[in-house]
Amino acid sequence: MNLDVLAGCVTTASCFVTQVSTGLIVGMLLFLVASGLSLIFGVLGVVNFAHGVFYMLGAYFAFAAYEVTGSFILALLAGAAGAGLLGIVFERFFMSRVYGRDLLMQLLVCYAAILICDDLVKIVFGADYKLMGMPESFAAAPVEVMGGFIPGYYIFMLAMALGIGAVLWLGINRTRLGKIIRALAINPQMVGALGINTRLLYAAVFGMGCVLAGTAGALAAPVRTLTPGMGLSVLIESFIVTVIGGMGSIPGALVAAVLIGLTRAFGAIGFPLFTDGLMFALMGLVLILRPSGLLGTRTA
Amino acid sequence: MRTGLARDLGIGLLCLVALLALPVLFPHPSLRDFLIYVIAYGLLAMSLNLLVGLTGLVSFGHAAYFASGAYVFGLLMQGGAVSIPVAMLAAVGGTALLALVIGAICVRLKEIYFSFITLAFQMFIHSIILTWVELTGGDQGLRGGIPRPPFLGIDLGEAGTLYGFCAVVFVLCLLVMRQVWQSPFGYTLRMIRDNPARANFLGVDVVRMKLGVFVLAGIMASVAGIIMALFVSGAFPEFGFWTTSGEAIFMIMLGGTQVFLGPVIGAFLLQLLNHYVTIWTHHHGLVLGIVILAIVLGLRRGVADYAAAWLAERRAASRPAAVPGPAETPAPAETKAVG
Amino acid sequence: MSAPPILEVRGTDVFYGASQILFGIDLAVARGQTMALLGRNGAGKSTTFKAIAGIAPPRRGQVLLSGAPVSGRPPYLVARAGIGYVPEDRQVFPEHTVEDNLVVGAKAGPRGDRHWTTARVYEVFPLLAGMRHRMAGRLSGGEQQMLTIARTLMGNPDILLLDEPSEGLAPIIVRAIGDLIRTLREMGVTILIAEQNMHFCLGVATHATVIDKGQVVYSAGIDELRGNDAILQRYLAV
Amino acid sequence: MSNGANAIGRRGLLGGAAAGAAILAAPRIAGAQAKVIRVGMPTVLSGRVAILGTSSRTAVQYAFSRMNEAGGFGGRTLQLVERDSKGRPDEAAKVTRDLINNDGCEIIIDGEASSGGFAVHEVVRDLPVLCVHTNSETSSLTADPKLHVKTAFRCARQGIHDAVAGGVYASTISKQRGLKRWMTCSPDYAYGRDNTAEFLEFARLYDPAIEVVDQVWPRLFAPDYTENITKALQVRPQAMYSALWGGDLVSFMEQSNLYRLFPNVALFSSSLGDPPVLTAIKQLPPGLHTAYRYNRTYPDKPDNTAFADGFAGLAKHEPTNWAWQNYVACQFIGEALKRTNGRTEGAALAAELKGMQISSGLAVDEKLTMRESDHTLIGYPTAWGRTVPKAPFVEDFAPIAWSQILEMETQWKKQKGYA
Repeated sequence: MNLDVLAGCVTTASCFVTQVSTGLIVGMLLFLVASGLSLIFGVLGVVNFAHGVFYMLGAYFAFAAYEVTGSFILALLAGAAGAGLLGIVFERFFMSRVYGRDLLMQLLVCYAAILICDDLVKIVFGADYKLMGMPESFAAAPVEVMGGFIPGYYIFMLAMALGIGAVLWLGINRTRLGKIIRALAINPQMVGALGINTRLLYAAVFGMGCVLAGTAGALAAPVRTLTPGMGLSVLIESFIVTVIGGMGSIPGALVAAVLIGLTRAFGAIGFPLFTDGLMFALMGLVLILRPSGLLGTRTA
Repeated sequence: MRTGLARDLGIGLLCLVALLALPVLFPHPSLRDFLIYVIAYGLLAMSLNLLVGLTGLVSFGHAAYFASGAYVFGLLMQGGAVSIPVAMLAAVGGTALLALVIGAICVRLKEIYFSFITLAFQMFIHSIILTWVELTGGDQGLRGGIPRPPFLGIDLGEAGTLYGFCAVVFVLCLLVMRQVWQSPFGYTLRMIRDNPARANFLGVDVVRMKLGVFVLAGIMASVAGIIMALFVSGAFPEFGFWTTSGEAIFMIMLGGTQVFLGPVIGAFLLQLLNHYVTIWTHHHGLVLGIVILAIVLGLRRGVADYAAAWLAERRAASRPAAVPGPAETPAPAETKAVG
Repeated sequence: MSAPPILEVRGTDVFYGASQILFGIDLAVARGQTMALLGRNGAGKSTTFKAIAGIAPPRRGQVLLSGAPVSGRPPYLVARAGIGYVPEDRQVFPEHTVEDNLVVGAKAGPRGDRHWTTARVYEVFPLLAGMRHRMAGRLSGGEQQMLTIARTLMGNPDILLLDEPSEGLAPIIVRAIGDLIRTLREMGVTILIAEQNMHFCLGVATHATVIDKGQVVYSAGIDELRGNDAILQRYLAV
Repeated sequence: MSNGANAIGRRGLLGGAAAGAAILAAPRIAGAQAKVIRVGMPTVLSGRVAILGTSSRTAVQYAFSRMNEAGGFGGRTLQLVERDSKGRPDEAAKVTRDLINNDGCEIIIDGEASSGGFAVHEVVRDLPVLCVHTNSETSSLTADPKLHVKTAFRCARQGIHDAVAGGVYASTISKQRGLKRWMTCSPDYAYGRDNTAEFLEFARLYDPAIEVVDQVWPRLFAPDYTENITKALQVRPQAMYSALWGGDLVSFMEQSNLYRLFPNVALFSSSLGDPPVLTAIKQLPPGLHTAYRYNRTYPDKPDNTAFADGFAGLAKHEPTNWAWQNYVACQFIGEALKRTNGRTEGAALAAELKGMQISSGLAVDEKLTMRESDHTLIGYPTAWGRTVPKAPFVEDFAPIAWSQILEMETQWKKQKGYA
């Protein structure tokens, strides 16, 4: 514990700005993955244990597209779209067959997907480390804000994540499709009786969740190493975020992701032994005190 | 005393004789190695199935007790102060206490939340093992081997004796679990699984029953961990990682959750599969994944459950020609007892 | 009655697992009619509706909409063909506002027509207009019933299926629902109502079909039923 | 492998569970009389560190093919049988036992990372074939006499050697440039903590002015290091030591680049010098200090370049640190087999390997030595160099004298109670 240093940081503009931005950077990518996980759970009622796979696929698709085209925009799109399409395929051919069956079946189907995709990625891309790289403009010197430093690429990444989060929020709350999706989460049979193709919608929502994971993977590809199996640690972290925020709640995912990000950023200053164990302890605590999470509505 | 007890004891004895005879008939060390693996993981899977198949509690964190058994036992033996049976008892007792504390918190949660919190506890224990390097050796595990001093004239340093010892412990544990499986307690657990509201209405203390089976499952898992630690002469953090829990889940799924010995069959099949797939290809993830999909989406249940259902169907079709199976005759009562 | 009926059910058998619930149900609703499907609790009214809506597909027999078969299609396609099914228990989306409930139900009718808009709904259901921003879960039972009817109308169906619309509501609310159904009838909406509450039906329906133990036992105009004490006594326990 | 598979196939017809188990007992073509010497290799071929296993495997295959082309040993040739342990120590133990008992492997090259290495070590204690650990850098594996196994050797760099070399090199630089305020950033697990502690111990031994102002411990395999990097921005150390390695180090470097951390802080890295890491980083800042892991230009000998070319031809990437360690292990095994004329008994091979010296392109001087006292490799390159943005990525290798390393190692062993 080093509370003096922590207090010193919070009261110094440069340190405060840098660490807050750090928390947001760590948190926002986590949010993108976790929101997809939460969306799928909220609407379909299944836990996509294979979510990390789509993060990994997004990263590798973006990497491949960047190698071929050299266009950063195309790389992002390829990552998002590739993960989304494979998500839909996975939902239609595999996940949809275990809806309503017990949890074990869903878990095993996802486990199989992880095993298969990790191996396929190793076969196609090799086992060595990869990085996507980024355009020169992003790699410029970090921007100075009130004495604190924020790298250009992270500003872009934050803007993207916030933008996607806003679009997601507006889409779900303000558009007709979003209203239908929220209704689907609550009463799918009624939605079907109103003339809406629920199967198609399930696939679309699952695909959308995977697009979010894939986008996070693509955004991470320039700064995080690509290896087969890279989805695992992200899955575990976003899983913690989802549980803390409330399974099915996208605002909850945002709050929890930023909370974890800020805790890590300021924890690094004040109590540097904040480790995984504490994250799991926090998750356990939330589950004990409020199983539905900070902002969740479903009761346990 | 239960009426089927004599039959169970008989079958148990037969199993033990078969297990002990196999390495004599095929005297090759790798068969013994293989069977010890089936024993250790089979026991882990069987203990998990007390929660999953019998009580309907899907635990994602069962490997924590496997690891706890292995580590407590290994540490005590490395300490050098106690003999193997004492260390075993202490490891089992310590794990029971751990399971009691964790279980008291977990069993209050339902469905997916139960799964999550068991997972959280397991990961917490896993990170303690990783972090407490002075005690556990961290990521490198308990190093330097686990001594196996002779006790009561039994020398577990000798591979054949070790195998025999594991086989006896295994069959004893199976008999204990069989008792639970067929006891009134077992039927209460089935009722909790199928209709918790009804159980509550009938005055069953659901939380207490769940806690009881949780601790029992933890105890059995710790015995599996001890066998593993004895065999590999070490304990490793991976014993308590979620992948170990995942494998145990896969074993019971592969074998079947409703036939008593299903999980052992699953453990056997998975070990066999792993063994050959690892030999034939380096893309074992690909192969294993496809096998999982084939079983989950094709058979839609474990092999033993599938066979049991098929047998029952066939028997129903040709009722006069009822041929009782020699060993594994799944009682119809075992499949979804209480509607 | 030369044009085919809007809705026709022909010789329909429905099973739940191994047990048969409906035995050769025949039913026809012509344009503009308000048909009451009467019967005791467990007679098979809800199952008939579910068979029509595609939720419990018939093992034998057919459901025809304006002469074209719709049975065998998934529920959403049955709805798109023009059958507006309002299930029992008033299944509003509780965390949506009243208006959002309507928006979820909005779609063009089978011929691309959009007679029903939120504006029109609010005209017909002035009560809902005043609470359009309220959460549907906060409405009273009667208000929720009106909302589910309005929401289904937003899909511009050719026929409205109301399953037990008066169930569990206070008499004064039931009367309001009755008024609403009469209003809709006067507007030319074809309606099929399943009810146990015979008095309610006698007040709103133009025709009636009585079922018992999964079979049609009587079918006639409403006035004729009103005069048939034997049927009323025997099947409807008045 | 096809012979064995057929044998399995025939017996597999027996069917049934018992028979299914029985086929496991089918022994491979038994030991001494067979023409082929099977060499078993448990290693990690899947998951995040798969490159450890794949590059180790390729190096062994390359070495074996060269030795077999050269005529083999007493009429016998070498064949590699590698198995994936998935990075699990218990699986490593099982796979090793299988390789020996079932596949008839007469020699084990242990390509496991540290925890798996200890598990294999215990198996070899039970089943005394020759075992050469090629990837475990944890000093205690061979340094701790309690762990000694008669037929086990280590042909890999070792933590304590690296620590001394790093301390000598870092203290030289720190004295030159007045680098007093140090920070560390290493992965939070046994190797990361031990390695960092040992490095600091020796650096401060040679330059007592070094002061550690902060230490951060990111999780092993963490995807993101931003909070550690911005912590460094706040702490403003003059120098940083990091034991991060592999993919983690690639992420850490690229994320640090965004903050322009390393023009301002002198980085001393234990593992940056590994070619796959160097090539993966898109913008390698110049002037970073790194320990030698492997480089085709150092030691500057034709044999080394030939190895780099031969390996890269098979693997399609530059050799890793693991690659040279395995390649050298094969050279040692080959020499031992030459001396026993193809006999593979563990004790016989161990007797030859004890104290064996071979000339190798990877030796920092003329010869590599398998030290007799503790069965471990010495005489390998323990240099430090500085990064440059383009291939060969690291230049100006400054060798640290083995005499100095050995002297400090002796003291360290006494301190630890190992000697």
